[in-house]
Amino acid sequence: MAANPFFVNLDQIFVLLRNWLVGFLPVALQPMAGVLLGVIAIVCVFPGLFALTTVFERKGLGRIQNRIGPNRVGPYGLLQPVADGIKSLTKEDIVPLRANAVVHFLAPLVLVVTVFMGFAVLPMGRNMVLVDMDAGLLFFFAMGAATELSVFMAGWSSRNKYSLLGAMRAVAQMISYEVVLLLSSVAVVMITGSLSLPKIVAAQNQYSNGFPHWYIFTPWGLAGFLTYAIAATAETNRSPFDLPEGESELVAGYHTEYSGFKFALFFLGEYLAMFSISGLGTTLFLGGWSAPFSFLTWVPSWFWFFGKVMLSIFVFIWMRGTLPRLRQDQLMNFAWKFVLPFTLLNLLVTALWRFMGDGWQRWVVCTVILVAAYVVMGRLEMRSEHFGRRSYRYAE
Amino acid sequence: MSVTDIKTERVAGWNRPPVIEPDGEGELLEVAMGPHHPSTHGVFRMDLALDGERVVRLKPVFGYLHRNHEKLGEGQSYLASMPYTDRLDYICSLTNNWAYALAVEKLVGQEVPERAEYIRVILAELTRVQNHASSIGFLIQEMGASGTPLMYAFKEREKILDLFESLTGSRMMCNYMRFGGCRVDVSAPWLDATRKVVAGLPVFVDEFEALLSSNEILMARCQGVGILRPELAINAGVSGPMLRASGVNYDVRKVDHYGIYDRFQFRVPLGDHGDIYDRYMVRILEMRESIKILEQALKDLPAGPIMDPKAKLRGFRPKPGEAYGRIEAPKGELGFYLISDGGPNPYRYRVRTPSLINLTILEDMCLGHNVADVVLIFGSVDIVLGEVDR
Amino acid sequence: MSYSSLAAWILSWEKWTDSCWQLNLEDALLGDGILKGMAETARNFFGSYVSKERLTTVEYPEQRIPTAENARVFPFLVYDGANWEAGMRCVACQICEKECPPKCIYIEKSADKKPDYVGKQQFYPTRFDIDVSVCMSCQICVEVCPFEAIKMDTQFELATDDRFGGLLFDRKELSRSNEYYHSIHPTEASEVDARLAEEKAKVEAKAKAAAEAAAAKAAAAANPAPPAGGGS
Amino acid sequence: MRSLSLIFYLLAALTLAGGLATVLLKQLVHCALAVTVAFAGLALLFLQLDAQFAGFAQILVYIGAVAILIVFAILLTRGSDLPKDGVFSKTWFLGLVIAAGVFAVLGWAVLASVSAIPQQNIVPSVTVRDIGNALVGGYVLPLEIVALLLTAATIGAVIVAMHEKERPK
Repeated sequence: MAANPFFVNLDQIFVLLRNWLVGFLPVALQPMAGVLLGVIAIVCVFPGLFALTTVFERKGLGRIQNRIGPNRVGPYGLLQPVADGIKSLTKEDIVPLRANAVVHFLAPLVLVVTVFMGFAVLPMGRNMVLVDMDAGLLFFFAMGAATELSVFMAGWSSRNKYSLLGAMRAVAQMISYEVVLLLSSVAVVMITGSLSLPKIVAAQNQYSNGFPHWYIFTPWGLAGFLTYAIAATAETNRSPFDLPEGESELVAGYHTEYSGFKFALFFLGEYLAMFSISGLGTTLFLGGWSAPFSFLTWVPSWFWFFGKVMLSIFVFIWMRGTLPRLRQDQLMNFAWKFVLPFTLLNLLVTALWRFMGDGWQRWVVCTVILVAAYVVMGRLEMRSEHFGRRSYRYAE
Repeated sequence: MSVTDIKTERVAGWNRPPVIEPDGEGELLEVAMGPHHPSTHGVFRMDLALDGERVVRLKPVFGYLHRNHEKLGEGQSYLASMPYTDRLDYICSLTNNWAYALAVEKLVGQEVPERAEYIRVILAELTRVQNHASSIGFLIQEMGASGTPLMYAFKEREKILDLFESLTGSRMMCNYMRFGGCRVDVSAPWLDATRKVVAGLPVFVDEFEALLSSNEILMARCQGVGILRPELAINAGVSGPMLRASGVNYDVRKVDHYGIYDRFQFRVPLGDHGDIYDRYMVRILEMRESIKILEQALKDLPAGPIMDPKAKLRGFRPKPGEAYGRIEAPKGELGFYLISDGGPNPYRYRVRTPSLINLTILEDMCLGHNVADVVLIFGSVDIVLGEVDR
Repeated sequence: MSYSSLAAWILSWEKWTDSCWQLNLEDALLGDGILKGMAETARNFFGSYVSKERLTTVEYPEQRIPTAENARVFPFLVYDGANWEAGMRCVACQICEKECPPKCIYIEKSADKKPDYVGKQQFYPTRFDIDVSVCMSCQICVEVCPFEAIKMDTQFELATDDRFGGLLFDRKELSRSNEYYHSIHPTEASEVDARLAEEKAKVEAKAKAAAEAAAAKAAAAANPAPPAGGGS
Repeated sequence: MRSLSLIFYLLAALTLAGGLATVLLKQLVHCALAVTVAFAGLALLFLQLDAQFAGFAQILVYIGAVAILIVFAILLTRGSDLPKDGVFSKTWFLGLVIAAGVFAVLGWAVLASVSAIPQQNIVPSVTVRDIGNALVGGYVLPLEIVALLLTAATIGAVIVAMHEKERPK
């Protein structure tokens, strides 16, 4: 079925479209124009996705809370983001009197630009990667690191205690969890032997008995995926790690003093970060654009990529609908005392997996080590943080 | 910031957070939380002195919602104060009605028919369930749960409020009880609807608990935070679920035997630690006990009049004297103290509101904790500003 | 380290965790409570598409829940018959004005009298204003009214853009016919009507009895005299 | 290599501007942000030389960690307000001399090494894999020593930051 030319063309439709468009230009300009088209596509597609996600998030949260959610603007409320966009564009842009105007202005721009750059190395389909870099993963993390600076800039320049506290929290949290994020990804790099994301996807795009070789289906991959997911949630400031904007304590965190379009840019940046980090998680652990079963390989690869990204966004929304948030010190303790040691252990297990060769033994050994470590460390964590279930007595 | 002296006070079995004494006032960060802050439940201000994120000093400032409730009560007839009691704790107007009616009934020596007593119990326990549900919802909301538990609580509360509306005419400002009985009789369809709602309540509490009680984040946030020692609680006059979460067995329903609570089988849940989690759990368990009372009361509801035929609605002049009527309101002991000089208006009208008195130990519970915990501790006290400021 | 000291260390570990933190080891697996909560929200998420019981939202302007019969919003004045001025039950006794807790009622009594529903000559209000922006819907005016003249409306959509006079209703705006009262509070209104009819019957019976007695007396006193016209 | 010199000059100007701003700006946080610009310029220089790994590592470590660390240090010591008496040290002349000295040494070293390598226009292609092999191959001992040093530093930092346990009275 995969050989069917229609599906092959459908799979490659965006690549063909780009080549066709670029073909009108002189040869010297073609590589440049190709990249430019890719950039334009990314800059158009992901904000569009952002707009859709905001309305889906609100509707999803509504359903979780037994409400309907927005349904007034357009059919099923789908035009709600348009209304929101117009609203934020037409709102007054307020800069606090004592704010540092230049930094205050630059912060949202830096955030959005750096987050956009992360998309450059994500393979969104077969042959659909903007820049196939040798050190693509490193590039991604380098761009992620730069977003922290914008958060700090926003918090500091607003001259507001809540903003500053929010920014400090955000940066501390992002740095802590970035370590975990990196180390979880290193496990994949160890097995694949490459920092290039298309190669990582290619390594997972194989099937035995109809099932794919995704890394999440291995013990170390599952553990790595879980730690990655935890770190990604913290990195994107999503619930239950949304302390930087914990409205019950900090009003709105580092973007308290932002209004109008600048606030919209922050909002956009946060959602884009969510997309890009989900995209990276998909690429590393969920097989990127590869199909979940071998008989489904005729479905276009970009469909699988975006489907998986949206699925992880749904999990983000689901968690937000369920969980309360942690406290700052608990968050840090959790990062450094639980997630990080576990990730390091997972690295060792990954090495073990690599050197034990094929066979059932490595499955048993790695699973046992990870599960035992999880149970023991989980209990130690609960014990050291002094919490657990209780029983209650009654008076008649 | 250097903290010179960290004193840890340890009482056997109790883990009080260290009390920090700053060496210089100038190095502390002063934050005024409120009166316009998302998590102060209204217009309440906490002047915090922070060492980093740790609370060194907390000064509660209230009065922004002062409405002259007590003085108003002195200026008008006994009946005219009844609708104002609705506005004290606007989440549970029916228990406020009851406490006030109880005080006036004591003052004039009024009897209440049995059916009216049953109706009062049913309404008060429904009020307790909806108050506890929504107060837990608010607490978890302040923990940052984007409204899900709150919405579940409100969905259930809506059902109870619908019952209130179809009986008393208003969802929140019920103004239902009268001296010597109740205003309107319950109808058979109303009782059927109530039985249906009560039958659904255990399911709701189970769902609520499945969502929250064993959640690790909630446990980590709530356990060991905002500990209130029983000695301090008793000394400060704290009452209600707050006091029982600290392990003190004191429930006005059991102690005072007001109304007909003697006839019902129910237990009083007690906490052992006095922290936020205990307050949360005591509320959950009290909801379950309230459901038991409701089932019994709905089964045994007798026929008969709902108003004492001798009762006067207006124009009565109680003999000079005083009366204190108190009940176990959802938030604690609610008391109305009335002095009559023989005139048509009370000479003195005083309300002992649980919200205000439970709030007095806020600083003791918050010292040494983070700002984030202050918000939670404040939420776990379960106050309504209408009652605090009166 | 000998075994006994190891055992002692383990025991002290148990003691070290404060005795008030009872920790049941069989359920202490990090994360199961979170998963339970996630399952609960997932159940609600899918349930809200399936069951009406879960999705209780009423989309207000288009959909409405039926008003409860006992519902009360703001007071209105009842009149009998077709003419609101002639049929108004209010006799300007001013009890409601006195009892109103927020004092939102203002009444001016008339100088002349008009017949009320039983035909008795009564005063009537030349002015009856309720400031609905002050009214707190407590229904005390209804309870204290001896003449069943003031009742609670269920109309709640009263928003106005006139801040100063828009919610100050005079007696014309407050008047509603008895039929309207029947339409919003059928049970209560029938009870009231029955009571009023009984009262009226009683008054009429009394008047009739008085008239008869007077007539009989007159007849007895002066048999040949011409019959009296009115008798009352 | 020579044909890329325009981009090189632009990047060099950016880096230098960042460095100068770091030294000359009055507001301390502005200085920290300016040093970030300098770091970014340096990273771009690496990238321009096709040294992807070094360039990205520069961004990741210097912008993502070092700059944030500087910023944190400034904020935690409450130094973000403008000082009342001038921002320049009295010994600025000495600093200038030292800077000139360091520059002279570096310049001499660079010039000497330029004459040492053969003048060939070969871009050495170093992949990440090569770097990795070198690190765990020939340079494994230095790597381990650095790792040990950093571990010791981390433990030291933890001990410094740890709350002092209350001594039994």
